[in-house]
Amino acid sequence: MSITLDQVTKRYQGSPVVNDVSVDVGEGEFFVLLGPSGSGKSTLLRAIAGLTGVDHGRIALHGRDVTHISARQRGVGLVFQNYALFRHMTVGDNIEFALRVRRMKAADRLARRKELLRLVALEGMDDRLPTQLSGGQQQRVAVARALAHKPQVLLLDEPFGALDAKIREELRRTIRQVQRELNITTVLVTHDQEEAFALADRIGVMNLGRLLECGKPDELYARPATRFVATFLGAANLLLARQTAQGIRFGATPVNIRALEKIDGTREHEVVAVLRPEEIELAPTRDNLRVNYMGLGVVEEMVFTGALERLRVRLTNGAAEAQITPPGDAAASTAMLEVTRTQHEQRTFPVTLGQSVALGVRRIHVLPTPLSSYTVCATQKAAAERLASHPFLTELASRMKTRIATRTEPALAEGTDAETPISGVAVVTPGVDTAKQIEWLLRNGAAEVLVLPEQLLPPQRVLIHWANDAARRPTLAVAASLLRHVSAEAVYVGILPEGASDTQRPVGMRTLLDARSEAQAMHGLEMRTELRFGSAAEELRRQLNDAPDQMLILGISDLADLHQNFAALFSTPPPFALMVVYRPAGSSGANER
Amino acid sequence: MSSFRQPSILPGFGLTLGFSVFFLCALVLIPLAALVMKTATMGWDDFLNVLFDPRVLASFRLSFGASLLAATLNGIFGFVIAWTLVRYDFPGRKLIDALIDMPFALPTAVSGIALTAVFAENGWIGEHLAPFGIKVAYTWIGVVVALTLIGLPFVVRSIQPALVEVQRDLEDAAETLGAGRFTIFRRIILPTVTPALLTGFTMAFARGVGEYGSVIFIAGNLPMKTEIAPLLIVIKLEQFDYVGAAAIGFLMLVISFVMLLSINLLQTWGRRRHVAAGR
Amino acid sequence: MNLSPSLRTAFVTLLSILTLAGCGSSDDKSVTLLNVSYDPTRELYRDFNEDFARQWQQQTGQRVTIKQSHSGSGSQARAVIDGLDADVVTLALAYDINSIQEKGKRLGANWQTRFPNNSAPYTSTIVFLVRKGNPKQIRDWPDLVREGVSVVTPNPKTSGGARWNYLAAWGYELHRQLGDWSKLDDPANAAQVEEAQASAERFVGEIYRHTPVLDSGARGATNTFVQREIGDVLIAWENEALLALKELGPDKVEIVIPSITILAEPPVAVVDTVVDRRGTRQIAEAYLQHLYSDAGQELAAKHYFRPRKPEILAKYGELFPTLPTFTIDEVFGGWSAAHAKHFADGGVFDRIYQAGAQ
Amino acid sequence: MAGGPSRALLDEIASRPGRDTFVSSVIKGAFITLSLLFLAALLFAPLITVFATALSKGFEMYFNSFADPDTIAAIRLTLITAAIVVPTNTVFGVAAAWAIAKFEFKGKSILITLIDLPIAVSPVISGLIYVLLFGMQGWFGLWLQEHDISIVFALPGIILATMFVTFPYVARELIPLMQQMGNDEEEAAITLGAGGIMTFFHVTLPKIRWGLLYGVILCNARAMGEFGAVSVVSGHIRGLTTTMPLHVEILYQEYNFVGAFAVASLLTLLAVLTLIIKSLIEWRQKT
Repeated sequence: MSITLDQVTKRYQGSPVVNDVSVDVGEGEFFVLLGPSGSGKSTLLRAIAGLTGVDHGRIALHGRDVTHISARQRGVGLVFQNYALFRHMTVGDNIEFALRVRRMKAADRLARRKELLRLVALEGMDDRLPTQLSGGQQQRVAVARALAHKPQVLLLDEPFGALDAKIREELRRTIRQVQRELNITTVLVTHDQEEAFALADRIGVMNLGRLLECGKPDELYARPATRFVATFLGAANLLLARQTAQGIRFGATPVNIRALEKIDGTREHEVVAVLRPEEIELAPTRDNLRVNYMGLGVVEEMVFTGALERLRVRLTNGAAEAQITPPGDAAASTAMLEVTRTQHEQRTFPVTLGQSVALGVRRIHVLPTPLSSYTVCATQKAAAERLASHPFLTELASRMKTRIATRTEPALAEGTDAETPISGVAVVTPGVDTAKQIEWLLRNGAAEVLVLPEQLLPPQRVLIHWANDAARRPTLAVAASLLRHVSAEAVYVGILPEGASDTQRPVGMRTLLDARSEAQAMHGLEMRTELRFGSAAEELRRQLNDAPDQMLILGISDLADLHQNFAALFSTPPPFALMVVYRPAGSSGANER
Repeated sequence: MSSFRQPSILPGFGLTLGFSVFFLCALVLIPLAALVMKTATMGWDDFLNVLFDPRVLASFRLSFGASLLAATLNGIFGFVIAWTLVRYDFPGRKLIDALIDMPFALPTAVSGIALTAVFAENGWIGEHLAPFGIKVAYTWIGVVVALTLIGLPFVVRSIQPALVEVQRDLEDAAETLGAGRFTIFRRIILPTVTPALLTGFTMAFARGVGEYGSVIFIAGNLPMKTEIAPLLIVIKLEQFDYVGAAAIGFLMLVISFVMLLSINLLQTWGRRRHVAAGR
Repeated sequence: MNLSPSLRTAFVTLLSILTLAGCGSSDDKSVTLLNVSYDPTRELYRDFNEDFARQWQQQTGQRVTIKQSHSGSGSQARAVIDGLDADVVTLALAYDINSIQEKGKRLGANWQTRFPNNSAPYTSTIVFLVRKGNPKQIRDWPDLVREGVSVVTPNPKTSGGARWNYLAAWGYELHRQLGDWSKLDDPANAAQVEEAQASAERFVGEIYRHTPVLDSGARGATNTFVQREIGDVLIAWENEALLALKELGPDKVEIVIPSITILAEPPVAVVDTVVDRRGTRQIAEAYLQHLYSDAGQELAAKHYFRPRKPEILAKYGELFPTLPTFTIDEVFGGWSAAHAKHFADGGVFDRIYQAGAQ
Repeated sequence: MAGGPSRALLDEIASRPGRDTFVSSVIKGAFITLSLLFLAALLFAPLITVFATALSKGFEMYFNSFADPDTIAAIRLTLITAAIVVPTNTVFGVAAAWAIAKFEFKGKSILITLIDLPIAVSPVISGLIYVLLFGMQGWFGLWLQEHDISIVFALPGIILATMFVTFPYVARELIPLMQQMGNDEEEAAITLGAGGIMTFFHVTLPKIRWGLLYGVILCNARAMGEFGAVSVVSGHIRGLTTTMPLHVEILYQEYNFVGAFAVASLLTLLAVLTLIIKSLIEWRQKT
């Protein structure tokens, strides 16, 4: 491997800007770090270059651990966003700088300089001053300079940011060409997904300091695992859907299409569906659709963009209630779908503004991650609304780009079943009989229950525990999904009964290690592990009482567990946040990842 | 007009330029012209006699020499101070940063008296230097000290923005290219700061040459030894020798003007390069 | 730019202070005089002006305000030449008033004869100020050029007082060589006089070689000597020395009177063009005349100037011991001659330093 | 003025791998020590001297110094001078900066140099030139006397000399600032139909106001503190044409050290006040 990053973490004033990033970049690979500004990608690049140190983790270049080696000795080439050319030196002197520092002979320097200038197509520009060059030319000089000392890796920090579109494209080609010719391992940082697609062998998408997903451009586009990647890589319509054994259903409308991914599990549950605009088809009526019907709509907006036509269609029937409303945006609550059509499609069925159309969908991708949406449940409306504006909850929902629904559910206290099933994560405040409430919610369709005390600061530490092996995978998936949006330390607490026999102990240990490696391998979740002895509920309660600002994620596969094994947790209303994950035994619950 | 200035849609060129030039003429140029005219009343021979008078030469040597030395000291220490203020954070940094402007605001006579009190042989600092045989007050060293104080803000204030601006990326670039601390300083930082340093240096120098108030208290004023050129102007005036005073003043003015013009040309040139880079 | 309310308040307060302070009354009956003088007479004229104003009001019923201006004698003369509207000038040297007459044409050539005693209502002499206990045993002029003695005196080019110092030293050496002033005027002794003049130049040059600092003014030199503790002896006017003794502490310094010294005659004059234009001749002349009155002479003595009136001088005999003196006119043939020979550009003083530098 | 380093930047530099923290801290220590020593000897010691002497006979004597009518007159004169000089030079500075920063024309360098010139002219000469013009021996001397107008050795002379000395400060502060800011916003305002005056007050002034204020403050400090030039044209008439710095010298000459340094300390306090205002400006600029 050319570049190996192993759990790299970098904090500024306590908060992580690069959070536990591990990735391998292969020999000669062109790797693009993509993310919005402030996502930590530039910091990560500077860490690879040695311009900033890391607080945790390891960086290796070509197998050599360089974590503690200075930038001068790393032998990387770095191209800066604003070129950072030495303005008092000529182009030639700029390029030769690294060679001069290494005391290379003048003749060799000259030869190398000529070679590099040819490579970036700037022959004969040796004696110009950088100020006499155009922006694009300056950037070429910067690339040539970074390559002069034959670095092991080439790092580019938003190299095209200051250039106009045409030069940008030309320069992209040059860089791709140079990279192929030299077969040099390259990492490029950008916030422009188009650029990433154009250049990358592989893309790593970063947000909030975390490397969310890595993959080939087409795979990432077609099958993103997270909401963030789905929306960041091109336009995407996100809809809440219900996953049933028959297929996907938006609200009352069943779409006779199976998600491409094989989704196992027997229990119907809520999922997030990704519909790319180009996968949606329009027709005058339902019968004219050549693909699966998903609803009716009205064309609200049309923009012609050359090859494509971009439409916004308001759903009037069908999947309307499934639309994920951006949190806090009440005005946008009417469901809008973004649709793009090719010229061929336009000719087949021309539309005008205000026209009613039938919508069909060719392909639906279901995000494998759990935690689709939040539904606040309370017996009274006021209480529900108060809980819905809980700072931690709203913060979480906005980071996850999902919605918070409220539901007044008098039945919650009485114990009779709900009229319609509850979707996604149910949220309640702790009460006298929290265990009973949780059980009721889980029985009525909720996949997870979040118990949220009114006074709560964002947790600093998240404890993870599951009742039995069956609950392990879903619990880990939920924990990983949640922790992507919360900057807190994760700890798995394994608990063996008091007086566990000597034969049990190694098993307990192994469970612990397995849990950790599974979290890391499948979810990229770094967690610590602790092994305790005693009653699980009491042990957890004691730890949670030890310090404030903690959260517990508890996985169960049997509702009876709540009253039998974990009753001690609910003996008084829990003062900490609690997420209960329930997947009945026999199903593996939500997808793995 | 079109060849005189490049077109712009902004209004007020004639008004503001006219007002500026008028005010400049009334307040600066006509009075200075009086000086030139006064000098012109003496013939070439007399003019040269004044200039080549050994005492005048000696005072010029001291004024220009001490200013040069003071500006050089300011160049070195001003750089160190600017660097410290821009690159390090330490308690009291803001206070010191604010105090740098003090010599601008302090009346020069007060600076002179206070410096003399401090550096005289019985002063706080002078008494510690005396055992080593170093005399500051009433020697040419005193002149240098006073001029250094006067020129300090010019140098520090010129360098500070230059150090803040572009340097960081350039230094990082040099570091990734394998340059060590010293190489970065010598090949990157110094060349980029040089224009600003030069500006500050020249301003400090020009101001030092003309400085009177603070210097006469600490200089000792011995003819041929510690007598500065502005004092000689005053001496000429005491003898009602206006023409002689004007002649010395005129010469100092010419030297100052040439120096200032050259930095401003240098800066305009530098800015043009800079602007070109931005396009 | 909007001023914040607090700034505005501050500004208004400032303005009101300005207006309050600016309420100087000026009724028609009152008259103002401007006395342009030199540095060491500040204290004298402060008291004298008060005295004169009181007396004038008693005599004539007219209120008079006398404004004072003090600086170096030479620069004051220049200011008057350049148009400073002085009714009277009271300077350190007759040379300076001569310059006003010659270059400014602002008063008559006969100014020095208009008031008694060469128009010098008070005199002073040149004495030495030494450190308490006189550690270097300085008794007379030759002690100043002893090895290891350093002398503080201002720059004769910029300070009128310093010229008196210079001429006093010159006169001493001349007198030592000749023994008798009469020889100066006797052509028969020309060779001897020339020899003596050369010796005097060497002696004075030697004194300046013992001088580490040339302050631009007399007060500056006193400060250098007393406050900065530079030098072993300060050559000073008697009145300056006595004032310094009083102001800066008798525990620090003491006065030494040399064997022979110069009689310093600071002259006064009415500036004709100004008083004629302003119509203040009468009061200006009365003002200067008042210096010769008993009250004026008393005040001069109080401020350490030697009064001209013998009875008042005798009254302050303890303060002003009698000692042999000589005058400028006797020894140097008047100020204009002395200035031309010694202090003009390329004169003896310049020679001393240029010789020293080579 | 330039601010200091940001916390984040310092953290990053300190964290760099391979950085020899010992050498770094030694260099840092040396730089700070050297700076402080240099400033202590040159700047702090004289400042402390001023205050130590002013207060050497206690606070009562210190405050009594300001009760003297001559001192009050000097303070008044200084304030009047500043009140006239500073606004005038401000108007000039803004006009000159507008012409120079907003337009390209021939001879710009020479114009800038001429504006800078007073900084390099010896203060003695700055005073002398007005004497040469308006003195009795000067060009307009006789005419002025005939019409009974006094310029030198009176308030107008002091104002002129002060104006000359402080001439460049506002313009010097504004020119680079306005050059750096460019013309875009002004051009936008003009195309939107605003007139020149309106553009200046609504677009330009808000952008440059802190720089302008800094220039004004420096100009003011220098106007109040000028000694050499004013000394030549003042006439030294007690209570009438002595400014604060001249009064400091007079008191000093009278062996009234407490009084002299008390007035000096007032000027120093003024400078300190100036610098405090300046720091506040910078602080507000950042927020």
